[in-house]
Amino acid sequence: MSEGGVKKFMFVNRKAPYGTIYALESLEVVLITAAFDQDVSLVFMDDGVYQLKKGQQTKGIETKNFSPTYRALEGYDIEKLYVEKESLEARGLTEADLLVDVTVLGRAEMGALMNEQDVVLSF
Amino acid sequence: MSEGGVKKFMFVNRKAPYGTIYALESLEVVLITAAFDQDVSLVFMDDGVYQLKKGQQTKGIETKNFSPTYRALEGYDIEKLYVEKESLEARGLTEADLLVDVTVLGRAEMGALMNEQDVVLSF
Amino acid sequence: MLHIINKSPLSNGSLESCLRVAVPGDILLTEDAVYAATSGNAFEGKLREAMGRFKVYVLQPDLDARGLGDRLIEGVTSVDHGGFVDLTISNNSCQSWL
Amino acid sequence: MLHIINKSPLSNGSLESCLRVAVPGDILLTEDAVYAATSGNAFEGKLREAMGRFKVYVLQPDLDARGLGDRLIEGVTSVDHGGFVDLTISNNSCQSWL
Amino acid sequence: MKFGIVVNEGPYQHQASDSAYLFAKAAIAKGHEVWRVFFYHDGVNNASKLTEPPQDDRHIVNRWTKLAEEHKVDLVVCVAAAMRRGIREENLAAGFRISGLGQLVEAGTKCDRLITFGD
Amino acid sequence: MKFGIVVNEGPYQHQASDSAYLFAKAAIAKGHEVWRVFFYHDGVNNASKLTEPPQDDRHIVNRWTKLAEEHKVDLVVCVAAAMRRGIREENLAAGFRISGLGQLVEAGTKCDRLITFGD
Repeated sequence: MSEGGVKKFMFVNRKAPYGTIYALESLEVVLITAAFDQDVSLVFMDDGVYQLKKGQQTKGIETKNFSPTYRALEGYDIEKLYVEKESLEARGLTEADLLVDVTVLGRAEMGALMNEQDVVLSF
Repeated sequence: MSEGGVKKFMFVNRKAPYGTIYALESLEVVLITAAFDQDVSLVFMDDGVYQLKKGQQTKGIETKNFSPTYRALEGYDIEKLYVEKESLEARGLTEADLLVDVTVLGRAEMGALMNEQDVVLSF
Repeated sequence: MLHIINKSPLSNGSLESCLRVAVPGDILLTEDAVYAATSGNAFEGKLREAMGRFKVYVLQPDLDARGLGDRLIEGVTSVDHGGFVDLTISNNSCQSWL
Repeated sequence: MLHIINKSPLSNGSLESCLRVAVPGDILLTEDAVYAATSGNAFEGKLREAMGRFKVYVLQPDLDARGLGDRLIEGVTSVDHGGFVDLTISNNSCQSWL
Repeated sequence: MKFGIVVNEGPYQHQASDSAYLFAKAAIAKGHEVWRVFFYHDGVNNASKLTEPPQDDRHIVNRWTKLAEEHKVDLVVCVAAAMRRGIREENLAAGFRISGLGQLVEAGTKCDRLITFGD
Repeated sequence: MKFGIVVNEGPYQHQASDSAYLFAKAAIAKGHEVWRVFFYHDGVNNASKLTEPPQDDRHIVNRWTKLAEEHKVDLVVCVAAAMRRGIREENLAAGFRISGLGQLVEAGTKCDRLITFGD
């Protein structure tokens, strides 16, 4: 564990948005965790990288478009957003397709980062 | 549709038992459908073939073992049980591993059978 | 028969199972399955191959929600919910590959 | 780190994702993931390869429930729920690949 | 055409209930009949009148109730699945009724098409 | 050791709640503390006191209640997830309490290990 009661929390997002609620509820707990002054990292891999795709338009499915919230994370000092390179490539996406600035990591670097965490929550 | 208000109902089971409830609830609706004198077929493919594996012992997970029910289907005149050959092979199983007598169909035959149905319910 | 798929082909095997077994007919990609119809996706090759046998449709509102309206693979036909209804009528039966 | 997997490798990509990314450590197969540890399963080759890097455990009560207690691949270690608890302690942290 | 719809998942967690609703609405808009919606498995959770989503979100339960009222759609909740999940008369939303699996079979026999939405 | 457990799925539909319960019981049997179980997403449906499974089946809700009573396990239901799914004080089973996501973060900070069970 890190000093002073601060733990490293990682939120691993592996599911596409809208098909299930996990992406939305993940955002809620991320904001709360930051409010508790913990060390927060967000990981997007597998279909989770789709959460960050620009241009989401949800009018036709009558569901709230929550993707602008990713842009608001910076305002809460949540700045560690990691995307796995292989997941991005397998979906034909590049950093330019994403709503926010992220750090793209290869799978080995991503694994190493996961290994450093105190608490990993999966969505 | 077949004659006299009788329709061909097919129940497609593609999920493993115990991990989710679908296999159990599928059995319930199959019995009711037979009671309504409809033409009932059960299909087991993908992880659904695991539902028919002999020797299930659920004491350690404190859950009811519902697999004996497959043996009881015959008593309700439910005799059309089809298993996809490729799904069985991909799981290292043979007909001798299964709780009940089934008709093993290749993928093309299975597809043709599905195509003849009036109502297909998925579990 | 209309085959309805709602899972991403990169995390779940439903679309692949359908393509393995189903008699050629209509396939509608909905919810998270719409990703299968986007160019550059690792499943693109398999989908193009399937398009030789199946007529492939995608539910446009689900594609738009996911921000991929401009990535639709050529030859896939876009429908709205009304078009979804029409497909269930033009086919004699339908199967959801859940 | 303990990696916990609960999905069948033949219908869902979770185990494969874990093997692609995770730093070698312990893997526990639970619920429908226990099928990955059974001989003759199409995933067997990939699991054996992974066993060169990871120590693989299976939750025996889940394997028994599914009638596959006698098909465990040699070299996979069987644990009960108490053993599951011990694995979460012997590792500094854990991750469920849902 | 006469449609039957099966909903296998609860509201909000999966898109199934949203997709089923949009399908039903489109079918009605085209002049078809949605004869029955059968809520099965976790789908029974669509029928809880205690549901209260955030104000800026859709109200999935009320949406079904309104559809039933305006278009005489029969909303049937599977009794066995409902008992397992704490849905009973006392928390059942307007427009829904609790009944047996026979209602699902009947929808299969009487409707021209039966469409399933689930996970 | 002090354990926190997260349950993301409702009872019966997925094995998650069963697995979480058996883990908790085993941890307690080994002399560890299960400090809190946090019910998130559809997991909130574990807390409905209206649940009534068939007599030959396990009663998942009552099992949690009993665990809480006998071993002082704090069963917390996420309020936002609960509102969306019709879980409120009026249908809340004994031993559960409704609170915010801060309780999950607190479990992460105070427990030696936090284990998630879901789909």
